[in-house]
Amino acid sequence: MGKSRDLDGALAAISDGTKLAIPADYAGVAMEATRALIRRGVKRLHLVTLPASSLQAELLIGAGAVETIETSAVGFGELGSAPRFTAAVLGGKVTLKDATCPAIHSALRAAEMGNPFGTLRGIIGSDILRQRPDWRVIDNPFGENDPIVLLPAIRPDVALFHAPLADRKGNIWVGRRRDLFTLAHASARCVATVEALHDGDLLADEVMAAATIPAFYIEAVALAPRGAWPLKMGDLYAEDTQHLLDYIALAQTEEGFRRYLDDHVFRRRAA
Amino acid sequence: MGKSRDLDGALAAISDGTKLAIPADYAGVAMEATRALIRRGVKRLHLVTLPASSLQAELLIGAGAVETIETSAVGFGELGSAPRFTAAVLGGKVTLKDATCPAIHSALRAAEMGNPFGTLRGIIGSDILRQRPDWRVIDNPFGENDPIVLLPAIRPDVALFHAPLADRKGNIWVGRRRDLFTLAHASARCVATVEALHDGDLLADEVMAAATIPAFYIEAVALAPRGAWPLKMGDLYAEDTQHLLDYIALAQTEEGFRRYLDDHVFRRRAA
Amino acid sequence: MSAAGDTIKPEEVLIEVVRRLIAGARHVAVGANSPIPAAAAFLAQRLEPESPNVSLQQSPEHNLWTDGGRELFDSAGQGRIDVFFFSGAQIDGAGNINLNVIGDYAHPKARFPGAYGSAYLYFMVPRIILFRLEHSRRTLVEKVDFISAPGTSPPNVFRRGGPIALVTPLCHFSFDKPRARFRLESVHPGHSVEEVLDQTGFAFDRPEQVPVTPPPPAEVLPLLRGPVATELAAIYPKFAERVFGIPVGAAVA
Amino acid sequence: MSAAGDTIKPEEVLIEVVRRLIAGARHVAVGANSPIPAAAAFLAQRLEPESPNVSLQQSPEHNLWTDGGRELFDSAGQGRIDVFFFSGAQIDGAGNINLNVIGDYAHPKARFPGAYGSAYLYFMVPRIILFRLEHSRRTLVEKVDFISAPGTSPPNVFRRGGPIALVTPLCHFSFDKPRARFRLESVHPGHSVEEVLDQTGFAFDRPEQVPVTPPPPAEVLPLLRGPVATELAAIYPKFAERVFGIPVGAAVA
Repeated sequence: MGKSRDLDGALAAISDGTKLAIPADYAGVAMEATRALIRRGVKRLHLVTLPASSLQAELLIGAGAVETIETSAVGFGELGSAPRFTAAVLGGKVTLKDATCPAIHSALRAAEMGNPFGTLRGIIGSDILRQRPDWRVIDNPFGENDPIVLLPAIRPDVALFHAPLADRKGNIWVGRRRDLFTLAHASARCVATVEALHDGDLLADEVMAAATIPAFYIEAVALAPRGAWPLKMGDLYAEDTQHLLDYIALAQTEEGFRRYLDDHVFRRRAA
Repeated sequence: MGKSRDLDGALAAISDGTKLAIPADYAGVAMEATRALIRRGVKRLHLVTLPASSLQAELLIGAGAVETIETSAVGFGELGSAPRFTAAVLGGKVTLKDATCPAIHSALRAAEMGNPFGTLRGIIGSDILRQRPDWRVIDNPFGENDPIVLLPAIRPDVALFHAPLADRKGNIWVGRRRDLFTLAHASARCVATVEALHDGDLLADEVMAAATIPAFYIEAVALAPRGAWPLKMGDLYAEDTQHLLDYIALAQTEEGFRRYLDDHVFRRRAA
Repeated sequence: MSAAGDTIKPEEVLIEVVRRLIAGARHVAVGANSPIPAAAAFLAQRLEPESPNVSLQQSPEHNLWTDGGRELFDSAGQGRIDVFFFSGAQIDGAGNINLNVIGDYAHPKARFPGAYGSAYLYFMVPRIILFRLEHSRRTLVEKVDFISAPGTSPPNVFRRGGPIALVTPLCHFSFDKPRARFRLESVHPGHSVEEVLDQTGFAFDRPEQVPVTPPPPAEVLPLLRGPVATELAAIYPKFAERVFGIPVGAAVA
Repeated sequence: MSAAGDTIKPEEVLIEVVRRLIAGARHVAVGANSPIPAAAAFLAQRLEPESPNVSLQQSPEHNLWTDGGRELFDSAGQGRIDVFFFSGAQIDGAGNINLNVIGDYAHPKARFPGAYGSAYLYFMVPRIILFRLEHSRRTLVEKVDFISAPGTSPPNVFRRGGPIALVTPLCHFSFDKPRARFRLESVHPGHSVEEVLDQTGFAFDRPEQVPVTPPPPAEVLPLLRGPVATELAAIYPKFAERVFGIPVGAAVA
């Protein structure tokens, strides 16, 4: 029926080598979908985080699914560092393209506008810029001796996120998680999981329409109640802090991380 | 109380010489405020339309309030041309900076992002570009022999628009008229008229918050029921087509235009 | 000839030609002041096996945009819009269109509303359909006075779109991009190649035998004059009154 | 000395210093993982005559953003954000901060989450307040291993902001932008200039007589430990537990 799929069906758009764009925790992270991708054994992902990530990038990296990650940060905020991300970077197991938040916003907005590059003030003098030979400094043609950074547009193959509602046509209500518009627009295809299905047409109601990504950007939608767990989902549910603390403790070792995957990712398949 | 003012009070932010940004008809045009500005005799406005305008620019130009207008079009669609705009351009009474819709979007979004310029594909080979010495063509540093247009950011002094709802703090609900976000962000100050006041805090309700411009962008709000008349206001009311047809017929002459102002702009003050 | 051949209005022939040109599109976007394209798109939604997305800039009620007016241009930049429409005060033989001025730009003889999004969308949308209700040497000229948007571009200029056709009350031209010239595809019923030659200000190619444009087939006409005309009247009241006889104001009430 | 002087925690002194540094701001934005700045901002909202806007990146419930995560950066670019906060794995004497790696970038000895928005906001926000809970020669270094964001810029580089202060458990430094050096403003109660000299890896300026940092006054402390601590616990549960003794989970339930 339309764009609704079961979870694995919806994730068919994501294959080995996909350039996959994912949002930050506050915008709705498709954790249930992430576990399904790890179960399927997806490989060589090029992750782009808008602009930072926590458990989603961490699990994918730990599971060996990521070849390259472009991000402004991977970590758990005050809860601690992301152990598998840290280990993979120190061990040279993942190619890290360090960025800064507004650079990723700018590069994705450039793709959204069909521009070959985005523009960004600041950064000059940062070693991040020095480590990014793909970024350029030009002299602002409207200024005088005024260096400014240009960033190549980022055009992901697929955006993957979790949202509160979808209707049967595939329109997705995202509320104020407006970054998801940028992800959907900038990416060639877009896969969403949602908390619930909405009866009726989200675009027919002016109040709901204002925060709805139209179906023509959406490749597939899968229902996944509490699909952001153990991360938070806006005003719907809070982060499962204890689970994250337990994860961080376990994942200090590769062996502990494997046990976590067995318990929380692979076991679900058997269930 | 807070940011609510009477109409003339709210418009105090707009003075002679203000660079004033206004939206297209579909985004909510502050016509009642426009009539108040004409009654006050505002002069030398630099109008920026995002991206086109109809009666609002037409009346301001006809009333002699506009020194410069940057726009992608002024007209009444299938109803006809804008007679006072046309006469002013042909008579050299107004400085016209011809643009194309996405150029104005790009230049305002550049201001929104704090960038000195926006970028735009297309346009090359258009005489619009040839008539805009303030626009530059550079060679895309990420391409080869790939010319692309840069546009200086447009930073209006004030944005003026009409929206469905405001709360008492000055938060403005705009629905899917998302261009108004760009106008509010890009402009130093922002004045809105609204159809109605909303009880409670628009930001406290996640559904309303998603389409609400926060009060910290807003200088002043005035209540103006049917404030877009005779233009349409989204799903709230339709354009008054007969009024526009009558206007277009009258405004073919300067004398007819003056009669229109007497009947529909100045008379209101007396009432 | 269709059953109602002799009563078919010129606009209806144009709508039918446009309907065929947009076949297979995923997303048809219609700018402001474009009743003929809007009618053709509404027909396509009812007739195409895969109903296209149709978005009308003029009408928030008939559009799919939720990210502001910019979303049309963004979508075109992303390559998501397959079809768009333009007219022009002047259209020339190289596909250049003029929506700005007649005469010298600094001291024009005539002024039109402006270029709208043409200077961008003409580059970004693969199938641009030009239409002009006045087919005359005044409107279809050898060279436009002002290029709002150029018909073709040098090979190094990024361009994924451009004109594919020009539709007028007399005929249907296709656009030959490599040669930057129009080619006469068909002449509408009741008109002749001689008339086209006579009324066209630019040189164009044509086959030995120029076919007659097929009018709207019998299964299309009732749809057009019935539900599509009603749908149209809410957005283009004057057009719907003139072509389909629906009184202005009827659709609003 | 305040009435509760001897029981004041180092974090409470820091919060008080930050509270004074943000006085008069219109808009205080707080990034992810910043409990001390968040506490100071919540205090300012309760104490300042003109209550500032406070937006927390970490918490959609405590922020004013309705245009996505980008709006913080856009607002900073527009000049609407007056105060922001950063910490750093390393902070050096020239105000450079390092949020990325220790050691050689290609083969680092330690890796941190990343720069977040620092490389941009450090240029755009007039009052950047640095804070570091560990005051040691390991964290406050002569030169950072990696410049996530530079303390100062050449005069031709567009920059409207930068560091104004560095707050640690020992002391409060101000930043002298023209000289690109820190200056010791005050030493917190219970600590000494010698201790600061001993524990700081970079050279800094100081007055003949270094004042003692005023601790939170008596009217601030109950606010901090009461409503502000509760507000904080919903966002920074571990911090609120450690500093104010609120059990993790209490605020969520």
